[in-house]
Amino acid sequence: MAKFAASLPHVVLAKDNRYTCSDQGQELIKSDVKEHKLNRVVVASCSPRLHEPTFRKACEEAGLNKYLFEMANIREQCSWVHLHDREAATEKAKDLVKMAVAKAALLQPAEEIEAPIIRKALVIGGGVAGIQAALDLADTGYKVYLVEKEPSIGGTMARIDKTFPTMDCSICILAPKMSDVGHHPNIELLVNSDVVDVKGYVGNFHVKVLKKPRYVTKDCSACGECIEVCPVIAPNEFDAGLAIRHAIYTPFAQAVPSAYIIDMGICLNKDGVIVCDKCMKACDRQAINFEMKPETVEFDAGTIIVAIGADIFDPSAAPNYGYGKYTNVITSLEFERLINAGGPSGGHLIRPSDMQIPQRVAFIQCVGSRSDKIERLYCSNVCCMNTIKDSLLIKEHWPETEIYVFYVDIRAYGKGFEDLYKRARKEGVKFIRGLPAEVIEDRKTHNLWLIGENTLQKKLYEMSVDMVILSVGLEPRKDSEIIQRLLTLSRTQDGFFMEAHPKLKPVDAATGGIFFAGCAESPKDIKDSVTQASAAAARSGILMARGKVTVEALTPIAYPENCNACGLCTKVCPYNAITLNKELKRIEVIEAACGGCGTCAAECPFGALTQSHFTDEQIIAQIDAVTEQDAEKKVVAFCCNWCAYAGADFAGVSRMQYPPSVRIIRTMCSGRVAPKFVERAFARGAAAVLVAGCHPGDCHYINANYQTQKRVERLWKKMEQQGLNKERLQLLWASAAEGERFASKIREMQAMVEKVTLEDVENAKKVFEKALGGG
Amino acid sequence: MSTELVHPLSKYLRAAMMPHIWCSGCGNGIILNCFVQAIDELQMDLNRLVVVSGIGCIGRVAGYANTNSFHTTHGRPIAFATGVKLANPELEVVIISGDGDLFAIGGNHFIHAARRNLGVKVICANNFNYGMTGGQQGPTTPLEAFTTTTPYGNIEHPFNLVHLASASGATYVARWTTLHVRRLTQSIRKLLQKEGFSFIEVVSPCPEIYGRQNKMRTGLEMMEWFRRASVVEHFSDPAKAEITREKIVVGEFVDTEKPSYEKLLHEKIAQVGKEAGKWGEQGAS
Amino acid sequence: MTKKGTVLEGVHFMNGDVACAEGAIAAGCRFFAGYPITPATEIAEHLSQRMPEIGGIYIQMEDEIASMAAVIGASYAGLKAMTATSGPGFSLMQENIGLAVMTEAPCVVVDVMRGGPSTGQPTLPGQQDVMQAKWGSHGDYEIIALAPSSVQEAFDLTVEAFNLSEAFRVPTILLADEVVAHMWERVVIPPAEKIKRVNRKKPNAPPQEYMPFMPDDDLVPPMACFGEGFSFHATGLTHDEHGYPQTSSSEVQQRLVSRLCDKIRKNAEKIVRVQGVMLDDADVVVVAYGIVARAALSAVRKARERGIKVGLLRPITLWPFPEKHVAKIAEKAKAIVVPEMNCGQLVREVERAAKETPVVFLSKLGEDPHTPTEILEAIRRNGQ
Amino acid sequence: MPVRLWRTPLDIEKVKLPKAEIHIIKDQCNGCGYCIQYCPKKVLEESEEINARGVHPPRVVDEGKCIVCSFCTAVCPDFAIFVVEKQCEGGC
Repeated sequence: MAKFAASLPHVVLAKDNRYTCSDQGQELIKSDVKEHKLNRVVVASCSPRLHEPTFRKACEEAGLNKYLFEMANIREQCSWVHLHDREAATEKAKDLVKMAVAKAALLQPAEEIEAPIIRKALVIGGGVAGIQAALDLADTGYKVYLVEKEPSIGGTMARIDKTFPTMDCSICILAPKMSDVGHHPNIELLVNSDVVDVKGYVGNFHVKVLKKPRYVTKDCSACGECIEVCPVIAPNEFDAGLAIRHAIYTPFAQAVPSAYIIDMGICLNKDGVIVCDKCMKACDRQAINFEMKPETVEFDAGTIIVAIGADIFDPSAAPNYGYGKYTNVITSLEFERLINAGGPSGGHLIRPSDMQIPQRVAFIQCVGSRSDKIERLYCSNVCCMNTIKDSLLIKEHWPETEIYVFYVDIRAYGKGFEDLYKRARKEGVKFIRGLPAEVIEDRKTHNLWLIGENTLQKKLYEMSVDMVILSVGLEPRKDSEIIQRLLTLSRTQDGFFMEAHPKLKPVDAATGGIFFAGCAESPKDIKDSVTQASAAAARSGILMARGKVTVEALTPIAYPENCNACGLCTKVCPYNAITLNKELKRIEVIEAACGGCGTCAAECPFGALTQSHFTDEQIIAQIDAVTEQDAEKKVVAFCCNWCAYAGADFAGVSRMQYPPSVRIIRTMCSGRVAPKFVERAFARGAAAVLVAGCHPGDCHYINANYQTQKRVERLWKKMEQQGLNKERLQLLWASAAEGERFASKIREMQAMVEKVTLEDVENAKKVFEKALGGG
Repeated sequence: MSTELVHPLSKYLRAAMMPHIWCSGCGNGIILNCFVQAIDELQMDLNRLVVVSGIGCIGRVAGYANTNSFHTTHGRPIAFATGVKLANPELEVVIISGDGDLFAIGGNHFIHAARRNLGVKVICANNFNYGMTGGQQGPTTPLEAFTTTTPYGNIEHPFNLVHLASASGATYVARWTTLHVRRLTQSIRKLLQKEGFSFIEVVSPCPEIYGRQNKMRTGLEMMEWFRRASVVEHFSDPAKAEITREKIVVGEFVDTEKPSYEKLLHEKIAQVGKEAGKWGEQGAS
Repeated sequence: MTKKGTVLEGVHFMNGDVACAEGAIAAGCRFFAGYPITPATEIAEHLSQRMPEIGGIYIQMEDEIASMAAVIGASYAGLKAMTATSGPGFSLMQENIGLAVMTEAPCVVVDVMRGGPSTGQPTLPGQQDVMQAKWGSHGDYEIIALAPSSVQEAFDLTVEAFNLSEAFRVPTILLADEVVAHMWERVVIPPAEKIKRVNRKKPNAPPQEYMPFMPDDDLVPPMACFGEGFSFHATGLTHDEHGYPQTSSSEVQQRLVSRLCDKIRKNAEKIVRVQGVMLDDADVVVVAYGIVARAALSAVRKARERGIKVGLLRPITLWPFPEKHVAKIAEKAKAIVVPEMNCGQLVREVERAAKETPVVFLSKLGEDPHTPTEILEAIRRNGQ
Repeated sequence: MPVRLWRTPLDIEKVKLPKAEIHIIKDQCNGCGYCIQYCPKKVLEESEEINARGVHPPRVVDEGKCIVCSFCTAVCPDFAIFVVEKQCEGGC
């Protein structure tokens, strides 16, 4: 590789080196820059999304403007995805380096502009993670808006009886934090509220929150008189439906805020007609107000922490365990409410069928985890330890109870976990490897038969217990998609939010100024949630403390001499950062407002605009480099930095294999891809061209990728008119999570490329030869 | 068995006058029901209460309420009540009458009592027409509505009563329909506790007379219209609260305080009396 | 102008309107509702000053209809109440005067008569409302009307009007005329304790047994007022003794309406008052009322000087009409002369009562009242 | 909370909901039907019988369903229906 690189024009020094990202590696770069007076640096290694900042820093320290650095992604997008075709992989790597060098030759130094950061934070979700993050930020002195969709903060932790491995009372340790939130001068608590709109960018978000009416005013003293008289009842969500609540209720004793709320879904008073006024009559403080309407609260925030938590798997999706059919089959969450002294049974573990204390109890693990049958491939992390904790709770109260735990593997990975596991075994809890194939109820006794295979003893078992507890897993919130869309985030295939980097940026979102805490990012226990929350708080605190954010120098460069003031660019700019000065017949760019997508440059028909660091010349140089040899065998791919390119990286990280014919040119946004780039690729004989970006609506630059679509469609039309096979130009929407989607698209295109004849290539060359001018 | 049944509110009604003369589905009975309910909730001293009514179906209400009551000539209940209230300010004087009585023939008395802020309370049953005389057009008949005197559709613009009341200076103005019985009862309680001139418009079904001429043959159809069209909006602009087929804005429009006419009058009397020297035993107050 | 106490005791020089207002106060009136109209306005003006001084209510209503209604309301709330107006306003009051009759609300209506019909002659005298006073409202009823012919009488008869209305629970009308109203004369107001005041009968039955329209032997029901613990109903509809509407019972209509008439007719003796001058040997009798009677009196005196046997009969009570007195003088008199400031109203009642005795009518319209000479002339023509 | 609430709550027996005693003064009813239409629990229906005023008074379908909101009492123009809460010690 190094040898090949050295042979390239402009290259004066090429070195082979392991771990260039390490300190030594960086030192090497610095010294070489100084020693050889280098004015450009190219590193061929991993993805720029991972280490570009590292190397840019090194260059800067060596006195080289960081915009004079370029990277060739020969790992995620080459070696890792062509594991079984070393030769082709090597050829591709050469191309990638050649492209990088070609671009590097044309790089220009640039200065970054700075934007101020609003010193206020939005925390979405009031579970333990949201609570911790909010308190940390508020204690640091930042104003925090904590938005919770339920009537009270507390989340899932508030519903759990004891925590593992320490066995302390969950609500007892949470309640003080909850009331701290309620009283904190820096925290504005918005419960029963949804985030409905977020505009802006890192440091300058504008947020709209819809506050749903409570129908109970602040005057409520939570005396409870109204509940006494309310004639409408429903199962209480907080108690997992094991206890009732009234239409007017408080979710639970320690709720914050403690004010009551009316469930209009079941209240008798509809259409503004008060049919039943018992609560109104019972309330001395006249705190009940059926005229309350939803209100929209608007505010600005510099950073956002997403802590929306996780849903609990509904085991009726796994019918073989009879949940929802057999009353004595309960979930681990229902267990928590049963064993909780404040719960519906006053802390007595009773089986619903006859309210008797069970003698034989079975726990079934991995219900909703690690199963392809129900498409929950991941491990939910908390279930093993939760079951162990629960089994010990039973032993504590009813030592005689026989307890069987059916598991796949016991994962006691955390601090103090193994001790707890051992204790359970010592207490006589029986662990049987191998989940039951099914659970069958005895109609008369309502006892439950478990049938399955003990995979250690290679023996079938068939046993009857009084009660079965399904150790249910965690899954992404149903409304994750909404938050994803509002904040332009990406999610893993499991559906949990994806961090900017799994190792080095575990709480940052790819989108600047947004961070994750708790189960929103992946299933985790209370301790990890709190840890991550504090981390997220710290990360967003860093941004706000600095008070300003530097915007990458990716803004447009204008050539007024070419501009004839047509105003097309002003129309496509998603940020209205370009205005048309009618008097002076030219355009003006507001750099601070510019998001850096470059779609204006792609739109300009007169070459009066280009994007700094992604200039036409640079991109054309890359195209030319790709098409120098065997163009007719290659696919030129333009991928946007945030989705498609990240998706390709993800394919690499997951070692998804695809044909080596593709050469990826990175642009910030697919909206940067000017028709002339595509035309030039064909004019130089490329077999096919791929333009790939974020899904419509998920564009990192609001809506710039709608321009991409328009332009590609125009090209298709042209190709059809000219009798070309429009299949040769492909458009792909792939999110950062959709590595497989990217890979399969390449496979599909490869099949098509093999059918492309030399004649086809020549026709295309003719049609587009005009595109050869310039560059 | 049913004959011995005693309705909890029957003590507020004159047994001899029951059952009332109103048609099936007529809202007047509901208004009476809410009124006595409010009195019951407030535990009002019936001896201090005077119910005054005018002419029209609802005019009979004075005879039904088991309290001091007077059934005046057409349009004059407010004028009569003025005499009662000034002569004995201790009395709580409530005028319950119809839209024609209060706003056509009696309109002048209404606006002037409101202007003076006389401390009487007015509850108007608005049934959009003259029911007692067989369904003629009145001051609240909607445009295009059919009545026995607008056989081709009404071309007169109706009064927006809550707007009229607030513009005239009423210190409490509310509108409800007979479907909003709870709020109406609460509203009447409030009305009875105000010092100044207070007004509640009750949009009330008149299926037999008005409804059948306007494609709403039963009380239920009219009540369903109220349910469909009503929007509860407190303290919205009364000027924008015209009643239409599509929308009936209900709620409180005005709730302010200013000294009542009788209060100011008796203050003056006290002041003048002091200057003139003590008067004799025949003093009014 | 006031001294201690409410009654303006002593000797005064005042006009008829003021005397009427002071009479009301002396009678115990503590409520006045009215509307400005010439020539009765001074009554309102004076009471707007006096009522507050004595703890009474003065209110100017939006019109005469409201004034009359308010007066009935005040009466039912327990106060002696009055309104004052002139022809046009009197017409507006008629419907509610009917209501006062039907609900037997004691009250006084002052009508200072001016020239009509319609707006007519606001500043000139007339006697054109005599029949309106009797028949002005619809339906059958009896009413009491008094006609003062001096400022002193404006005082005395206002007190009398209140006493009669209280005694018989009937609206009583003071039919004054513009001259009496605006004429200034000496008025002597006796000490308060010397002034006779009648108050409405109060029920002695317990509230639960009380029937608001059940009459005593004098056909007048005792009257409870709002707030006195008697919860009762009153209505303008035909009603039974409970006050409950009986709109389709001929028997109740018969009983009620005839009683409303009879309580006045059968008590006429107690109500009717006349002034007779030199009637014993009179061949000619002048029957005159109000200001005209003043001219008639001096005409009678002049005629006597000339030796004509002439006398004067002055009805003080116009309604109920003093027919017995007229019938009595008609037996001896050869002729009866009736001067009126109208086209002939009370004269018809005189003719009815006088039977065969010829009645000469002397009409005067649109200027000052009859002069003594005019009346003397008529006496001489009929005196031979 | 997405987990389906399918169980009969364990404390359903313990909750004391008001027990109703519905009284209909049949001959006072004028048959407007408001009580039937606006009963949130659909406890009433029109009966076959014809009362003194010549209309069909309401009939109780299921007194057990009544939760004593008393809207029928409040909306009746004829004072012909009222509901009292059964007072009984312990659950009834």
